[in-house]
Amino acid sequence: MTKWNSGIVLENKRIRSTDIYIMKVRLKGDVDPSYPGQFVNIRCSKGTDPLLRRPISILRFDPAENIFEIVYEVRGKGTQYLSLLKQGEDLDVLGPLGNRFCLKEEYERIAVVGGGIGIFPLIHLLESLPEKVFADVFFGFRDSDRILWEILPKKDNIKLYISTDDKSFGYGGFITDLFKENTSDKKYDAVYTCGPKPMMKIVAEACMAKDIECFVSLEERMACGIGACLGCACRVQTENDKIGYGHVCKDGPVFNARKVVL
Amino acid sequence: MTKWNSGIVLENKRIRSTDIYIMKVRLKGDVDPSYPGQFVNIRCSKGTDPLLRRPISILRFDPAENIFEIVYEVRGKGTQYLSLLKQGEDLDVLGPLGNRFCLKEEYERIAVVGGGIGIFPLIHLLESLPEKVFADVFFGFRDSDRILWEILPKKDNIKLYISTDDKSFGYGGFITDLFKENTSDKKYDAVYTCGPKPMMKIVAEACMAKDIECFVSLEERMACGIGACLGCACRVQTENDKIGYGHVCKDGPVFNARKVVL
Amino acid sequence: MNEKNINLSIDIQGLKLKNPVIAASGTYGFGREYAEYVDLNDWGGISVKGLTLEERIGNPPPRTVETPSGMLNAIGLQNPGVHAFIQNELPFLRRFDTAVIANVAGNTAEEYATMARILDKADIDAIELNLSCPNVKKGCMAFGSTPEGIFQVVKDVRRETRKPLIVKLTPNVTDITEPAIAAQEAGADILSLINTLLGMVIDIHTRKPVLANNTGGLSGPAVRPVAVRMVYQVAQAVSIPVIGMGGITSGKDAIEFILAGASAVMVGTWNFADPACVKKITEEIKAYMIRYDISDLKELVGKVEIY
Amino acid sequence: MNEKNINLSIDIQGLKLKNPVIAASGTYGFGREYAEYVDLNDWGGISVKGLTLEERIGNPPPRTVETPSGMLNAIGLQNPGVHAFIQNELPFLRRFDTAVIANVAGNTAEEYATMARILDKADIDAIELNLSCPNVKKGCMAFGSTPEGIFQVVKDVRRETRKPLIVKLTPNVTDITEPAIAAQEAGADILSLINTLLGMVIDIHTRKPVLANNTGGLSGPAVRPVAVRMVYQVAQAVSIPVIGMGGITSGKDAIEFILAGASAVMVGTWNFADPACVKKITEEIKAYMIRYDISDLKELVGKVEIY
Ligand SMILES: Cc1cc2nc3c(=O)[nH]c(=O)nc-3n(C[C@H](O)[C@H](O)[C@H](O)COP(=O)(O)OP(=O)(O)OC[C@H]3O[C@@H](n4cnc5c(N)ncnc54)[C@H](O)[C@@H]3O)c2cc1C
Ligand SMILES: Cc1cc2nc3c(=O)[nH]c(=O)nc-3n(C[C@H](O)[C@H](O)[C@H](O)COP(=O)(O)OP(=O)(O)OC[C@H]3O[C@@H](n4cnc5c(N)ncnc54)[C@H](O)[C@@H]3O)c2cc1C
Ligand SMILES: Cc1cc2nc3c(=O)[nH]c(=O)nc-3n(C[C@H](O)[C@H](O)[C@H](O)COP(=O)(O)O)c2cc1C
Ligand SMILES: Cc1cc2nc3c(=O)[nH]c(=O)nc-3n(C[C@H](O)[C@H](O)[C@H](O)COP(=O)(O)O)c2cc1C
Ligand code: FES
Ligand code: FES
Repeated sequence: MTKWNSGIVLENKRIRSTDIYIMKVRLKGDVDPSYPGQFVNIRCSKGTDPLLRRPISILRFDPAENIFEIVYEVRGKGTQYLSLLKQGEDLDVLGPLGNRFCLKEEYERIAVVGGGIGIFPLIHLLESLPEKVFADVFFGFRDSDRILWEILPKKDNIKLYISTDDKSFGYGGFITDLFKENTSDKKYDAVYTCGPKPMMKIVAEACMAKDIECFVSLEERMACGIGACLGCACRVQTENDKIGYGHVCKDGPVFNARKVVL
Repeated sequence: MTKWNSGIVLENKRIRSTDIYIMKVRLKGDVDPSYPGQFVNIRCSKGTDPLLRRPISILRFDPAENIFEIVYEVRGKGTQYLSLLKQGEDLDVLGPLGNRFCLKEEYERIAVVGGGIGIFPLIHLLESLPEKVFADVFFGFRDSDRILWEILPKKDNIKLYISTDDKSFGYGGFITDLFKENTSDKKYDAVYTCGPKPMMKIVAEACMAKDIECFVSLEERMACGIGACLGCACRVQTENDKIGYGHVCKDGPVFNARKVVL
Repeated sequence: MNEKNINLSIDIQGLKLKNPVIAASGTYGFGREYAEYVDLNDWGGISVKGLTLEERIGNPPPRTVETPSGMLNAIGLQNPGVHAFIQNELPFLRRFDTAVIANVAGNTAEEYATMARILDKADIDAIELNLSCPNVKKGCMAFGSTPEGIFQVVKDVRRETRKPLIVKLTPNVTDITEPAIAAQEAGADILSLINTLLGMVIDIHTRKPVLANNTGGLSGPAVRPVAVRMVYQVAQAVSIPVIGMGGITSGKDAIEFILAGASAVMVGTWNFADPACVKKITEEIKAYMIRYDISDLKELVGKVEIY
Repeated sequence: MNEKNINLSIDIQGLKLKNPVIAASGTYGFGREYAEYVDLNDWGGISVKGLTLEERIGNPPPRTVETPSGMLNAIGLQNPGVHAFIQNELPFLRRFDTAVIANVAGNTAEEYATMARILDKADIDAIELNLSCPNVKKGCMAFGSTPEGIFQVVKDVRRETRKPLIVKLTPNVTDITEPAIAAQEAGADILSLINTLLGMVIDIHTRKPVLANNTGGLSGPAVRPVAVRMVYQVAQAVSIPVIGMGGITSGKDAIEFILAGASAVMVGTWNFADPACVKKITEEIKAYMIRYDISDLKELVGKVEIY
């Protein structure tokens, strides 16, 4: 079993009229499995511009078929390149990279809070949730068009709360407010969050105040994606309470909120 | 009527198993007509690599439909980008650029000598030849696979001589030898040549020895393609017999062989 | 804030620009070549191909080669000479509502001064001293690489002209602030930077340099980070205005230079990729100003907030 | 000529490389990170992440930003210190058949000398003095920018070690041959260049530099023409061997540097785009040698034919 290094695009389609795409890729060779929280680093050009790979979370992985899926929003040159790939084309992809969401055997009730492109790694987590674990899921979207019904998990043990920034669906306002309003009386075993930093910070602080384990999945600009360049530094608390740097691609992307400075 | 600046790809197909493609493009707007010898300068990326446009000869132009065609060989990044364009995609194209093959009213018998990718502008010339003009055409190809039967002109006033470098079809050897062997007794009104420089040099010298007008179509590395950067210099004879520089994109690509230093 | 209230114009030491986007010298010929593709009125200004006292035929070909996100050129200052420019090219350029900048290069300090004297009487808006062309054997970058050389040339030129005097700096130096300060002290009104970085490409099959001149000047997006850094350093070090350039392709890039300290920008190599870029760049600058409620571009100059 | 007869190995002043392709410092960690993706035995050598006497935590994030065909980095020499390297990282690297080069940076000439003394006793193949890191406040590039600074540091280090001593030069200078000659005179065995060009990127929305360090070092294909030019200039100016780098992505690029005068090459930024590039690069070099009937790579070093 080896690390992923190339695949073939099976499907690459735009989600309705959004700038969000879902891509399905079959990996070549006998590859390592992946786990919720991990990501891939994809080469997005045939030349030297863009030069660096682009990190994208793994949405799903099917070990039987060696197929993984990603969802991505077109932001700049790299993701535009991805959006133009056609079925049958090769994909140069490194993975699975990074650590995983830590879901302990004994957990029974968790919450998940995601915003924007931060929801994708969380969906991987939710889809692989054991039946006995109950999850309250809080997802914030910019507007109702961007609510990705196509990939939102529908399971009995999952309760979905949705907010939109423009008030076009569900709760109108910050997902963090919706989260706080609905959880003041609840005690989760753990809370998992991914999205804009200010959102994660609020979630993390709310959890720490109640002494709930909170796991944040960070983003940082990356060059290598495998821990070699030390480019993707994030501030962490070291043992002796000093500030040090962890690396999102290798030590993360998932960090215990207590150990990281948001 | 304006200069060309954008079009839509109508067709872009590989010629058999060669690395040569033929592309048909419909121009937007009410555009200037083009003439044999002219070329277009095409943007071959969405980003900054490759940075510069690529010059490609115009193979055909249909003024009624605003459609032009080009034939190109995939050599590097730029032409690879072109080869991946699909029907319906936009093409950023400047044209028509450069001067034209000079075909005087009184000409009755001409010869055309082309090698490799040099045959494409010559085909435009041959297709627009008046019926009364007879042409002996000498085209050299690397091998029989690359003989582009698909676009070779078949007309009563055109006689075709073909050579292949690997002797797999027609005359085995240099097209210049075939040219010399078959023309020692002939007196053309003009000879037109495009292809590798050594080939053009031999043709030009043979013509000048017999005092036949000879027109060469040159290639040079280009940046702007419109005469502004002065990048595409070629050595020319100035009036007082000194060496000066002409510019392939503006003063050319077609030069009278007597005026240019090959 | 709407399009109407936006002021893109700027007066830098008497050089009046209706917008801050100028065509960089050597990439825009004498404007004529582009007139079929672009409305020359869109430009804030046009800096013409580098002029010398006498006509120059330039370097032998090949003169250009593409590099990753950039290109090398070794044109070698091919131009018809300053007199022919005034006679044959200037009248055409003057038909348009755009500032005309005469870019000049000399073999000696005296030649620079002579050209300045001639141009002082011509109908141009500013003189740009090219003290930084890497592609000619004598003069030019030889002067431009030392603060002393710059000081001398600028001083001599200053005596000959009251036109706004732009001094263009080479980036091929250890500390860009030294020549900048020297130029300011010698009487320059404006600094422009960067000219090209000296580079070389070798053809592995012929085993010769691709350029017949062996080396050439690197320009285009590849150099932008170096240019932004130098514009920032120079703007911090001098009190005269700076014109920034090096790899600009968009309004975003232009604003990056303006925030770094440039009062105006020049666009060179990108014209080759997109001849119609000037309009897009000014539109993008406007859109940015509307978005952030900025009525006057001058409010942005040098406004980068350093960590 | 066939694959079997081709000699890619080279001994440069005692540094024995089985092939001329070396991982550039700072882009390959301590090799460990790439071991899952690449056979480390494929490398002629690996220059490890820049070491300092004591551990350093490096600069605050963001530390990298992409630029056209390049990137800026301001890692700030995060590393566990030279002792921890010898203890925890070196044994792993030593399992592979590849030369190990210790890249070091100091705040003072004394620190450089101390590290050299320590490393002289370690199981490494060469020491590379990083006199050119643009991303730390003290030392390093401050020394590297002047011939005098270089001379002093190299002289002090030379006394402490008999290992092959590589001095790495910064390209941010007016004349690259001056520091090169200074390093040679002070006793360097080998020169390596280029380190990164100082650059800056500004985020127009936050109006701050993207890097928390404000500036960073530009690397990648964008800088290649500048690097080739400098390698050529240095190879002409000194008699000791040169290791060339800056934007190498292929065997073609590597051969360009070798023709310019490099005895070996280093590959940095491209590892991020293509972790498996080392194998491709050596294969392409071999294919070139077969095509042109060259049995020994040394025949190509410096063989560019200037116009
Ligand atoms: C661990 C990780 C997982 C991610 N998962 C996903 C995902 O599942 N789906 C998805 O759509 N996006 C995801 N992203 C973000 C994605 O990597 C960026 O949107 C992408 O790199 C932008 O590339 P671009 O060339 O299209 O845009 P660019 O032109 O490079 O930039 C567009 C914008 O994105 C920002 N940006 C660029 N690179 C990064 C980066 N590495 N991290 C954060 N912001 C960046 C730039 O500052 C700029 O504002 C993830 C990022 C990380 C670090
Ligand atoms: C006036 C003119 C008309 C042309 N017409 C045609 C045509 O009809 N069909 C066709 O296939 N090709 C034509 N060419 C050649 C074509 O422009 C080059 O093949 C193309 O630019 C290569 O680009 P690339 O990115 O694919 O390759 P690159 O990676 O840029 O280079 C591949 C090879 O092509 C050479 N090359 C690059 N640019 C040029 C250039 N401007 N001129 C000559 N060689 C170059 C390089 O040295 C290299 O050896 C023409 C060139 C000119 C100047
Ligand atoms: C083909 C070419 C010719 C140039 N000629 C001149 C010149 O004559 N005088 C001058 O001052 N700068 C000249 N330059 C430099 C540009 O004006 C500009 O400083 C440089 O290209 C950086 O800007 P850019 O990256 O936008 O091109 C030339 C640049 C190019 C590409
Ligand atoms: C992320 C990063 C970190 C670097 N760290 C070091 C370092 O610690 N020591 C050093 O001498 N050079 C360092 N460099 C410079 C490289 O070794 C090399 O000189 C430069 O990147 C040019 O080569 P390239 O274009 O192939 O990357 C670093 C470069 C990068 C991109
Ligand atoms: S991206 Fe290189 S260490 Fe994380
Ligand atoms: S390519 Fe610019 S003048 Fe010909």
